[in-house]
Amino acid sequence: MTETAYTSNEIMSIVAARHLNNGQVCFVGIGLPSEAANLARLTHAPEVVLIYESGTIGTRPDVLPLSIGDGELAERADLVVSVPEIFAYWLQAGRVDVGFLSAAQIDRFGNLNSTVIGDYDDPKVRLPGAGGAPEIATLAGEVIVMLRQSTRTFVPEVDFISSLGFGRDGQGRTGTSGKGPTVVITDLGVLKPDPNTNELMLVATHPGIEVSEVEAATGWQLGVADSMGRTEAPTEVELQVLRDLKERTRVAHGEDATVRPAHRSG
Amino acid sequence: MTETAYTSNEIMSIVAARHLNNGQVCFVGIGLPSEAANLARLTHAPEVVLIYESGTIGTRPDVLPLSIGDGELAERADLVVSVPEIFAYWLQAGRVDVGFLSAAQIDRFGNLNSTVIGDYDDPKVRLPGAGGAPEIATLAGEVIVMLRQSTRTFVPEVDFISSLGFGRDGQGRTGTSGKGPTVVITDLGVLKPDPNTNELMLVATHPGIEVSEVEAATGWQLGVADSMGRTEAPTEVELQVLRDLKERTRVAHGEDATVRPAHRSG
Amino acid sequence: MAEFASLHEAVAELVSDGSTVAMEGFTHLIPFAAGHEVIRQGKRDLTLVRMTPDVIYDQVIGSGCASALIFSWGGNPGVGSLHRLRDAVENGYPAPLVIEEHSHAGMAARYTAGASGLPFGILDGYLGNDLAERSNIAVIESPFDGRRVAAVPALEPDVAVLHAQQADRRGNVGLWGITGVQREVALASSAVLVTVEEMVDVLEPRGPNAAVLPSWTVDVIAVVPRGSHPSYSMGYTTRDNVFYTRWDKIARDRQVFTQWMDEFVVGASDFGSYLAALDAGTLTALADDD
Amino acid sequence: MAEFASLHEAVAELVSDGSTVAMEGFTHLIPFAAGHEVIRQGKRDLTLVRMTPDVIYDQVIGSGCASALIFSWGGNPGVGSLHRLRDAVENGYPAPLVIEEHSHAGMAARYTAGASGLPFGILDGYLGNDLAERSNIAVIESPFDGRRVAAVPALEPDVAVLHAQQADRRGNVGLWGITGVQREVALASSAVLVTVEEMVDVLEPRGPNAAVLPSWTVDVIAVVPRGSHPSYSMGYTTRDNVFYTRWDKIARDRQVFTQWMDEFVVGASDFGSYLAALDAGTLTALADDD
Repeated sequence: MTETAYTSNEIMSIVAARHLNNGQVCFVGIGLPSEAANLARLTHAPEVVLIYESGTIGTRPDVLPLSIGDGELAERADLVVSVPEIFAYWLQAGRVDVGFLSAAQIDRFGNLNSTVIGDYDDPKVRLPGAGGAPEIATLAGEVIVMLRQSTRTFVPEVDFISSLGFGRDGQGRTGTSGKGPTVVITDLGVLKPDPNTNELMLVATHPGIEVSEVEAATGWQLGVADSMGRTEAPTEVELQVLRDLKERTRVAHGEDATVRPAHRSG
Repeated sequence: MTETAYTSNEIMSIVAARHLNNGQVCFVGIGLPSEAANLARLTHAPEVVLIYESGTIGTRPDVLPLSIGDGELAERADLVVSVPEIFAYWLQAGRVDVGFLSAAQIDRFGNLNSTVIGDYDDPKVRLPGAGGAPEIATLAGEVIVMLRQSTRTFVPEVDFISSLGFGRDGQGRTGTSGKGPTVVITDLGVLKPDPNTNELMLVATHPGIEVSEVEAATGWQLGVADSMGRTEAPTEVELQVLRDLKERTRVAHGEDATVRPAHRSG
Repeated sequence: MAEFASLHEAVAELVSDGSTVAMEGFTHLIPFAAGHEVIRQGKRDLTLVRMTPDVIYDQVIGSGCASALIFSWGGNPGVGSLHRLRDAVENGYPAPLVIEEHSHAGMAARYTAGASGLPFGILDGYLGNDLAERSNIAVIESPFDGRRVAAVPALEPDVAVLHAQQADRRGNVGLWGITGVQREVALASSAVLVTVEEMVDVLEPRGPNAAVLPSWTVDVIAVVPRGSHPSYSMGYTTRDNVFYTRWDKIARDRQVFTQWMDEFVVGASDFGSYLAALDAGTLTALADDD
Repeated sequence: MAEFASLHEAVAELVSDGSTVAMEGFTHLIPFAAGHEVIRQGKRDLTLVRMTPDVIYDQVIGSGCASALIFSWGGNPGVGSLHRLRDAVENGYPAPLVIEEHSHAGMAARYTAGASGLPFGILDGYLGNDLAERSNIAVIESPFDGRRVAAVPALEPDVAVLHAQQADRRGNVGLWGITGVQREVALASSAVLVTVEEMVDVLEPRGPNAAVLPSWTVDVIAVVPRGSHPSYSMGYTTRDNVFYTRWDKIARDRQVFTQWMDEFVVGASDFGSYLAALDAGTLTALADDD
């Protein structure tokens, strides 16, 4: 292909970034969501307002934070508030347009599990827990989910609903003010809820990815949209801005640059 | 008499100040309560913590504030917080030992009226309203009331209970965490609730004041304690510190010094 | 994002007849200039909201702009009564005023619920007094230990009207010192109008308790230096205690009040005339003349 | 008024076996030195509380000091799992750990209720997920419009353990930057222990969101420079991201963990030994050696 080569993480971040509009208020999680949201801010959405649950509002980090509470986020924020306030005055009051979430598992109705694999009282894997996601999932105007796709992560029904998608029957959003997961972005393609059943279905594949590959990486019989889309390949600008951001981050945090080599030689 | 002459306002402030102990946390109103609380801080109680409802905590004003939100209070405070916080985190949480209140009327059970004289819907005099007092009255560890005594201000039953004393029957403090008005300081003497009935009774008169004068200035048949006390006359130090404070205030606010004369000549 | 406009445009755009308007400020940063503009534009039938209605609401009520008042303490701080407010409540002059009153703690809880998107707030309050039966208060029990607390409905004004020290060029508003319930009011209201002392490149608080209202939470900003007179803007102006004393005399008499309002507010083109009279020493001349 | 003491004395005085202890911090100002002292003094049967248990709770739990954990997210920020926490929950090693988990919003509301002296807090939360049935959540209806909200019980720890940037000589504590729920925890707890980077004559915040805990709300202060390592204290230290990465390897293996704890915490006289190893580059040598 003629496009520049890119990694699967890169296309996830780039596609997710494209879903964020200029001027929107976005509640951001650490990791890929943070990467995608800042990529959007550095490309087509300079006036996007990024909120992190540590209480930083309107932050413009020059490098990606490693933790949700990095000093970088506070120093470059329009304001910093307490954690009770970020949830009560900002998220709960309906001021967040888009919530960016990830999880360990998602099911066909977009429910997210970040709590436990297996039985709650006798877990196979104890995961970190729900954190801020349960209320982002119900209170943000809409939710964008980012998750690498495999039959381990895309399961028919999650062991534990940490954060509500559309509930166990697809019709479980009574009483919530937000629309829930309107789009799920993976390393293979893009899924959206069926307008009637709310079951996630494939609406687009990334360049070079076949529908059959996505089906094989999904733990349920994946529905496919009538008019399947094709993700536009990353542009040079998108890739350059993303890679510059990650390089700045690498240098700033010093981890790979100075520590890993020492470690490897140790 | 051999003591220095003093005004009735001065002895009210001085006696009230004596009731505040060093290290106590005191929620202060404007006017005489503020004067008394700061006098205590400048004499025997240097570590008293003064809180004003405008959100200033641990303030040490050099001159008396004219309004509850004077800049002086903010500039000389240990911290300044929002008004919702001062009521929720500080008063409601039980952090205030003493509330200093005044009112337009008090009744024999220590209930305070600062809302209306006459019928609520067709008032003879519409007063400013309750402000912060209702919750100070129920949540402060105890309440000190300061009020000039007359049959107009000391009434059998207030027209409107703005702030709870002991209720209309003297037994109305169920569910409140504070003790209510433990002492009422007037220009004539000191009243305290009867331990059984909670009816205010005279426990001390100020120098030169006869019991009969206090009775005549009270709108109900005033009970008198078995062992009547006599207020100790203001000391030279108390008077000097109070007068210095008021002189600094007069000069700082400029009102009397520069404006009144111009007004009189105008 | 906030837009910058003249105060005339700002008030015309955001305040309508019948609006519920909260001009807040806890003796500090009181939006007098904006209140004058509301009077000048002859708004009617307003429901005024404020914890501590003071001289600006005396002026608005006395000018016949309001039909209702939701409040917890209404007076001239450090001086005494608000005579125009009293005249409205006691005599229905110039128009009847429906009042709904609370304690400060109750009003703060109502604004906080509004800012939080909750239908109600809870507090340990309204115990044993006569306010509860005059207001919309409920008692609810803790589902955990049965302890009873008061519930108050969220307060969500149509328009918050505030004065602050600074706005940056992107429209972020900076305020500090005693900030009262201003942040809660701004976040509880459908629209937010802010007058500021100064536009700056970077917000630079010069006192404690610094707060920021991000640009996207504010609708219109008007730069109005000294716009909080006779109250003060910490770091810019000091409180004009003399004015508050003189106001008592101006407001006490219906005719003197009307004459003063006509001269300095209604008949003025903007807040500049008021400041000119202030600087010339003629603003309170009516109070000197008797 | 707060008293100043050594960290050893502070922990001995305030933390008892069986205490409910909240060592808070939202990736910033995490009280590592105080946590080490708790381990060093061999406290047992603690109920640990924290929104975001991270490496310090991994150390406390792995050392067998805790029997319960109340939390909303437990991980190594930016790295992955807390292996000692997982070993306790999944395998009961070194001791079973009873967990009670919430969402962040729920924990924040619980602390806020505690700081406010209310029996419970309310939030629009816990909708449609499986957390509600695992926690002590109730649903109540608005007495005004019938809207349903979640209620959570107040959280009132026995001891709040915090790290802050500064204390003045009167014992007022100053912190800034990301302050998380630290003020609420301090005000909700029966006792408050604070370690600080520095004692100063006058509190001087060097960043946004400055807060003060007045001396009379704090019990004991210990001056422990760099006491938040490997987290950071804005204006004093930066986050040691390398340590967090290395911790993953140390904590993954029971034996390596125990060896590390013995060398740098349990067998050390105080936090100074730990800092000396840090400066000498030997603190994470165990993670380099394989």
